[in-house]
Amino acid sequence: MAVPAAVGQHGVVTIPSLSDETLRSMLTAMLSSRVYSQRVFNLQRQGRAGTNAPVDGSEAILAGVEHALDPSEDWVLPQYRELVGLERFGTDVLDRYVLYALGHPEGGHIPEPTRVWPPQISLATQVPHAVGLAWGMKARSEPGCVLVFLGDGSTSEGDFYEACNFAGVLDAPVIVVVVNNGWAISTPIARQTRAKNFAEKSHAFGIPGVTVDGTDAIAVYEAIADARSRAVAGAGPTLVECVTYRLGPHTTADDPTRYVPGDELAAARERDPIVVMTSELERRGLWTAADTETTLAAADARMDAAVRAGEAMAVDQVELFDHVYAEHTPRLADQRARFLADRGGVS
Amino acid sequence: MAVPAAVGQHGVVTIPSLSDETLRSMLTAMLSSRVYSQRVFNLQRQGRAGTNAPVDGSEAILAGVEHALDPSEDWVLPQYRELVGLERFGTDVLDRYVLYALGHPEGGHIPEPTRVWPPQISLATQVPHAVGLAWGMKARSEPGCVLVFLGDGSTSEGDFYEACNFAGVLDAPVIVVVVNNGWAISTPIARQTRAKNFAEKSHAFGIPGVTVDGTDAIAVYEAIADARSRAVAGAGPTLVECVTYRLGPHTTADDPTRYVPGDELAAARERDPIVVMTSELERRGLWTAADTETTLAAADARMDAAVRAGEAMAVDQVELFDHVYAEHTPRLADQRARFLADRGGVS
Amino acid sequence: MSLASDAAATRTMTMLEAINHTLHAEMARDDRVMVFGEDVAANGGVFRATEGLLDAFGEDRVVDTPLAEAVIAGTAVGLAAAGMVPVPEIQFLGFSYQAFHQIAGQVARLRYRTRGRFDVPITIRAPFGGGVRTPELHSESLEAQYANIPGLKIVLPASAADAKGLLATAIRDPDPVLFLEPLRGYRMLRDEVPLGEHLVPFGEARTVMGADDPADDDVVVFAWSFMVEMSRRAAELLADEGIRVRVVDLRTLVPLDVDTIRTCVEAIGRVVVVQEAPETNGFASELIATINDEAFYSLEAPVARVSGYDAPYPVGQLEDSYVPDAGRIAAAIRRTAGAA
Amino acid sequence: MSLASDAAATRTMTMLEAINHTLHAEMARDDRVMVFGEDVAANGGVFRATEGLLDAFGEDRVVDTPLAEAVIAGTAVGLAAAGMVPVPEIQFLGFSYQAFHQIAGQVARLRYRTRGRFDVPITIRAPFGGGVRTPELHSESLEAQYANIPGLKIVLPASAADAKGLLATAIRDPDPVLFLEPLRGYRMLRDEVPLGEHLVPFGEARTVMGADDPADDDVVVFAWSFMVEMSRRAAELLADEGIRVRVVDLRTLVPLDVDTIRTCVEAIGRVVVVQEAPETNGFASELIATINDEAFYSLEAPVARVSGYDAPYPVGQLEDSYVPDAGRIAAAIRRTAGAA
Ligand SMILES: Cc1ncc(C[n+]2csc(CCOP(=O)(O)OP(=O)(O)O)c2C)c(N)n1
Ligand SMILES: Cc1ncc(C[n+]2csc(CCOP(=O)(O)OP(=O)(O)O)c2C)c(N)n1
Ligand SMILES: [Mg+2]
Ligand SMILES: [Mg+2]
Repeated sequence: MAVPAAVGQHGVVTIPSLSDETLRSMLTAMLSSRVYSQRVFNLQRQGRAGTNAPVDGSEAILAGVEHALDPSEDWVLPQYRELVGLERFGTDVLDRYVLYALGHPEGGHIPEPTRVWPPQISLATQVPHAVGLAWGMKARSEPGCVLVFLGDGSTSEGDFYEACNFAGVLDAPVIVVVVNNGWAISTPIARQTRAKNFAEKSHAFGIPGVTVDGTDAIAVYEAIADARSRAVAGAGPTLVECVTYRLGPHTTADDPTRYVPGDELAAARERDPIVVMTSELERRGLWTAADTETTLAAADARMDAAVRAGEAMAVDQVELFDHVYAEHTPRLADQRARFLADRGGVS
Repeated sequence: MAVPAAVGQHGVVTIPSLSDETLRSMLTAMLSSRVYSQRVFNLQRQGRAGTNAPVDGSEAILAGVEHALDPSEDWVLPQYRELVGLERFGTDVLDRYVLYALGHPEGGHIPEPTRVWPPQISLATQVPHAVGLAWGMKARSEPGCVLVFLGDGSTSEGDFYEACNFAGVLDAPVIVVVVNNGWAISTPIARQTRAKNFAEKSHAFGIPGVTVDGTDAIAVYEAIADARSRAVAGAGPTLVECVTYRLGPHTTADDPTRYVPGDELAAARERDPIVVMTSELERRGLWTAADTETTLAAADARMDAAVRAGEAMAVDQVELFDHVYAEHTPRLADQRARFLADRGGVS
Repeated sequence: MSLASDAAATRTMTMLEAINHTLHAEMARDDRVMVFGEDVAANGGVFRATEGLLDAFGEDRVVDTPLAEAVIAGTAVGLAAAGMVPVPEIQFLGFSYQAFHQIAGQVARLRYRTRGRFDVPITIRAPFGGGVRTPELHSESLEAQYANIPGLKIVLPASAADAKGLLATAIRDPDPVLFLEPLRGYRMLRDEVPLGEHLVPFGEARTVMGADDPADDDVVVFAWSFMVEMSRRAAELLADEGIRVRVVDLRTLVPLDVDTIRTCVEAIGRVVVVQEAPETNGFASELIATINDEAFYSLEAPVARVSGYDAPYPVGQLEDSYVPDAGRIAAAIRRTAGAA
Repeated sequence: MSLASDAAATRTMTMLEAINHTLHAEMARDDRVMVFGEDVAANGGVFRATEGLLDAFGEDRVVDTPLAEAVIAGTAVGLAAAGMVPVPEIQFLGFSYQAFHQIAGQVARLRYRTRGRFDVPITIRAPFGGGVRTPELHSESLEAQYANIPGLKIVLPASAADAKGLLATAIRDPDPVLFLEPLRGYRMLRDEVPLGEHLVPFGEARTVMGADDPADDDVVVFAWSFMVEMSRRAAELLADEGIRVRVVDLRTLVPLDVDTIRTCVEAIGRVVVVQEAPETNGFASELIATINDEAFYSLEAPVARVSGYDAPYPVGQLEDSYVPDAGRIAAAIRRTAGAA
């Protein structure tokens, strides 16, 4: 399974719609997301956060996506790796993701009006949700579209197929982005499917499918912008495969040296999306090493604040009973009361 | 969604592998399966059998399939409509199907060595079973292959996709036959998927897919024979879509006049697979009206015997506890003992 | 006709008619309500529960889906987030297994995962239950498997009037509801249904038979769905023998009307629980555990369970032996009434 | 070394090591045994339970599957019919929801549907359970949802030795077994594991602590999986207070060792049941119902349940409040010991 030669070559072509400002914003987002992700990874190593999945290799995909969408109209449903790269949708996204990594219940609560869902752990279940949301927006004649992420491995789940197929029937304004990073934990794409590539799966649904170079933020931007214009024009869903390579471990719990061929990884590092984009913008005179410094420092400061705020946010243990139902059922109220009574007695 | 013009045209071409005897055997099977099916349908109308699904429209598919396979090596996993058309696999198949329709527990038991599974009601769940069975045969280096049926509607289930995808990865010797009869109860294929046709879904799995005219037994035979030779040669799975039209109600419980367009049905009746095959064999001088008479009479007699035997087969109610486990668990043994005691007391 | 008399008017309906009538009423009341599932539109549902909705409300609100239960439940999550009120149908409860990961893992916890960002006013309707000679997986009683999943409400009407009152409540409820309809009751259960607004609150059991003062009854039977009717028949059989039986229809398993359960057990002391589901870990077990918690010291005899057996729901020729009938229930009541 | 001494030899192992050791042994013993699932081959499983199997038995018998639980369980059905002995892994029990229709509707009833044509020697392994700060759906205790499904056996080891003895029995059993491994116990539970043939029969509970004569104990605690360890700790706390606690590890929920349960309840009269699962309709409810059936008249106090709450399994910062710990269990034992 290889990236079709025709798409996503590294010689980036300027397209009119992408201003210098946007290009800079994209690289800023890419650099920042890697910092955020590394910081969260380190928190786990320090015993301050739970298992988490680093972004390394997906930065261009996230930057392309978030810049091609309209945060005031469009929704994003992530898998779990993407929350560090959606800041254009609102500062909440990162703040809540930090809480999420810290194991704080409010990590799941991305407040209105930010149109991003929390991480999904039960793989591919978010694709039906996205289709339903897009269907609902269409039913309400609302503008915008829904974009949902899933990994190459997650395309093997029935939910992905069922949802894309129904999206086709509904002409739902949804963009399904397959982040093909070559691996599902230790399982390589060759053991995931014999399909020529993941875009080919669109034939099963009768919807358009495209494969783009996911190390090339501009290619991703273009593919998503194109899919978006079709979606909002009522032309239905698109499947967009973004091909990259997972540059880090699957999660904090993983040891990729057990299974990732070293030469493959080394080759992928040559195409590190951040390196690609940095050199392209430098070539165009839009970026300098100093910009990188500033961006990294800003991202670090941003994370310092997020972690500080997150760690300062208290949790009352009794919150475990909240939001199960709109109102506590009598039994839950009873359990809650006993919980409080026991606590009263013990403390 | 239409049958590609290139395949399955009605002008049947003789191919060397199909002897006159086989052609006659196929038509005999087609006529017989329709009789069997009608008789079972009538049993329900008379209150002697449960809900059942008539075969009308699928006869050519079944005849093509059963003649292209080797009953001593190959397995068939049906959905629920096919058991009247697999007599080449063993007389048990029909006898047990009659028991099944009569609500007799032994209806689920097709004895060794007949390589056919009982009907599957939980749609598409049989596709993973077929892939597992084919995988097991490959693991044991056994000859033969597995053929599994499912309907156009059932292709929308996640199990179908998950299984076909895994079959591709495994190179499993399995043939997945989609019986596209235009309807899933009242849902037409246009609401089932936007795929160009069901064979197109094979792209999602990287396996070959073909669409054949399912009203043409010979075309079906050829497609299955081809898929089989690939499967047993180790070349992996094939998806075969057989296009026909459901000529009767979905089941005994259905009223198709509520939703089937009359003109569409009338057009389909013109291509009734039995009419097509009969006129072709008559044209070739292989069949006469008298042959039809004899076949129908034989099928009726066959069913008389099957129904008589089936209705004569007693059921001891205590059998409801059997075959839950290889041996009764203590609790089940206890429930069984109480059941027998209560019965002793009451009767 | 005045509004008052309108509100009081009733009509005899089957449970199926009551459900259909309620879906019409709720869709008319709130244009966010959407009905979808397999064969619900043109065909009006395989039992005609959704008959006429397509004509009345159009194809944007009454939608035939592909044959895929997981995406039926899964899109409901997205529709709810979009502000709609989804009322999906699963054609038979047995096929909710295909959607289990969406119902148990997603529908039930969207509110919890998002800490209340999204309301989840989803009502999943599904018929189930035995006695009507269906094929495999059409009759299975799965309420207990769902009852162990926090976040769901589980509602099982046992009369036409309740089908209306509980379904209307379900559709207006901000939480996900599994609304389980007894196949055998669709046409067999007929009673007076209020034509006007009629809401039955969740968590309030209904006394179907019994003395004014529970203390005057000899045994209390707790049941739900079609087993309420079966228990009523058993109770009638026993009336001749002088055994006074109180029959309580729990109506909703989550939330559970613990007060009524406690009161009845305290007053009566002898209890039978009836379910169609397999015995092991059926909801009857939970009821016994609840009684143990709430009224242990009032029990005069062990609580009797009458259940399906620990075997898969069987084929037609065996099902009458599997599903509890009035005779088996009566026998359990008799034993419980007479226990030391 | 003689065969006899071989058979008697033991080694201290963690539960994880015992599982890995047993998979090696069973694959060596029977070449029909196949191990497959997500990341079980090259990676040796995300917890290393299947480490080394690929090297030892090759890629035809140790297979990484696509990421699709339904087809993992569903192909097991076909493999069993082909005469293999499938030992699929579901990476976390919470993701067995994706396979629920195959496990509950197909694996559990292949024998029944075919009236015994096919044996179903499938062992589905899956880790579960809390206390280790996992993401959503990694910790959920779902045993009760499966216990209501006839045809499955449900096995939950609570020691390394039992992990070996029960897993070997499961793999050789002709019926489908859900073999549920406590995440928290993988490395924390360490004990002496026999190195030779070691089979623990299903349906025989294990007394973890207690007097020679149960009548000398004050309270009996029934638990399974990691809650056995927690109950043991609670019992040790209470020993100082003079409360004598019997701790019984049920080991298998289906089949259930009713004899031991009955004997203990008759002798002791005071019972606590501990589970991680949500309270409503957890397996504790079934135990209480079973005790009600078998030993009602011996009970001196209501059976106490200690459970997770009726909320979804929570995030890391809340989970210690959710999962029963020694303190909560001890409190329940104390209350039960002192109840009127
Ligand atoms: C339904 C389900 N099955 C299994 C898992 C365990 N799991 C977590 S991540 C993962 C691999 C996902 O791979 P992919 O979809 O390619 O995403 P990536 O991690 O590469 O971004 C698996 C198997 C899960 N979370 N959900
Ligand atoms: C998982 C599942 N969902 C729903 C049903 C109810 N049902 C029975 S047959 C049927 C339509 C099947 O259509 P198709 O697969 O095209 O087969 P056909 O009946 O046309 O041969 C439906 C929805 C079922 N049996 N199983
Ligand atoms: Mg991946
Ligand atoms: Mg069809």
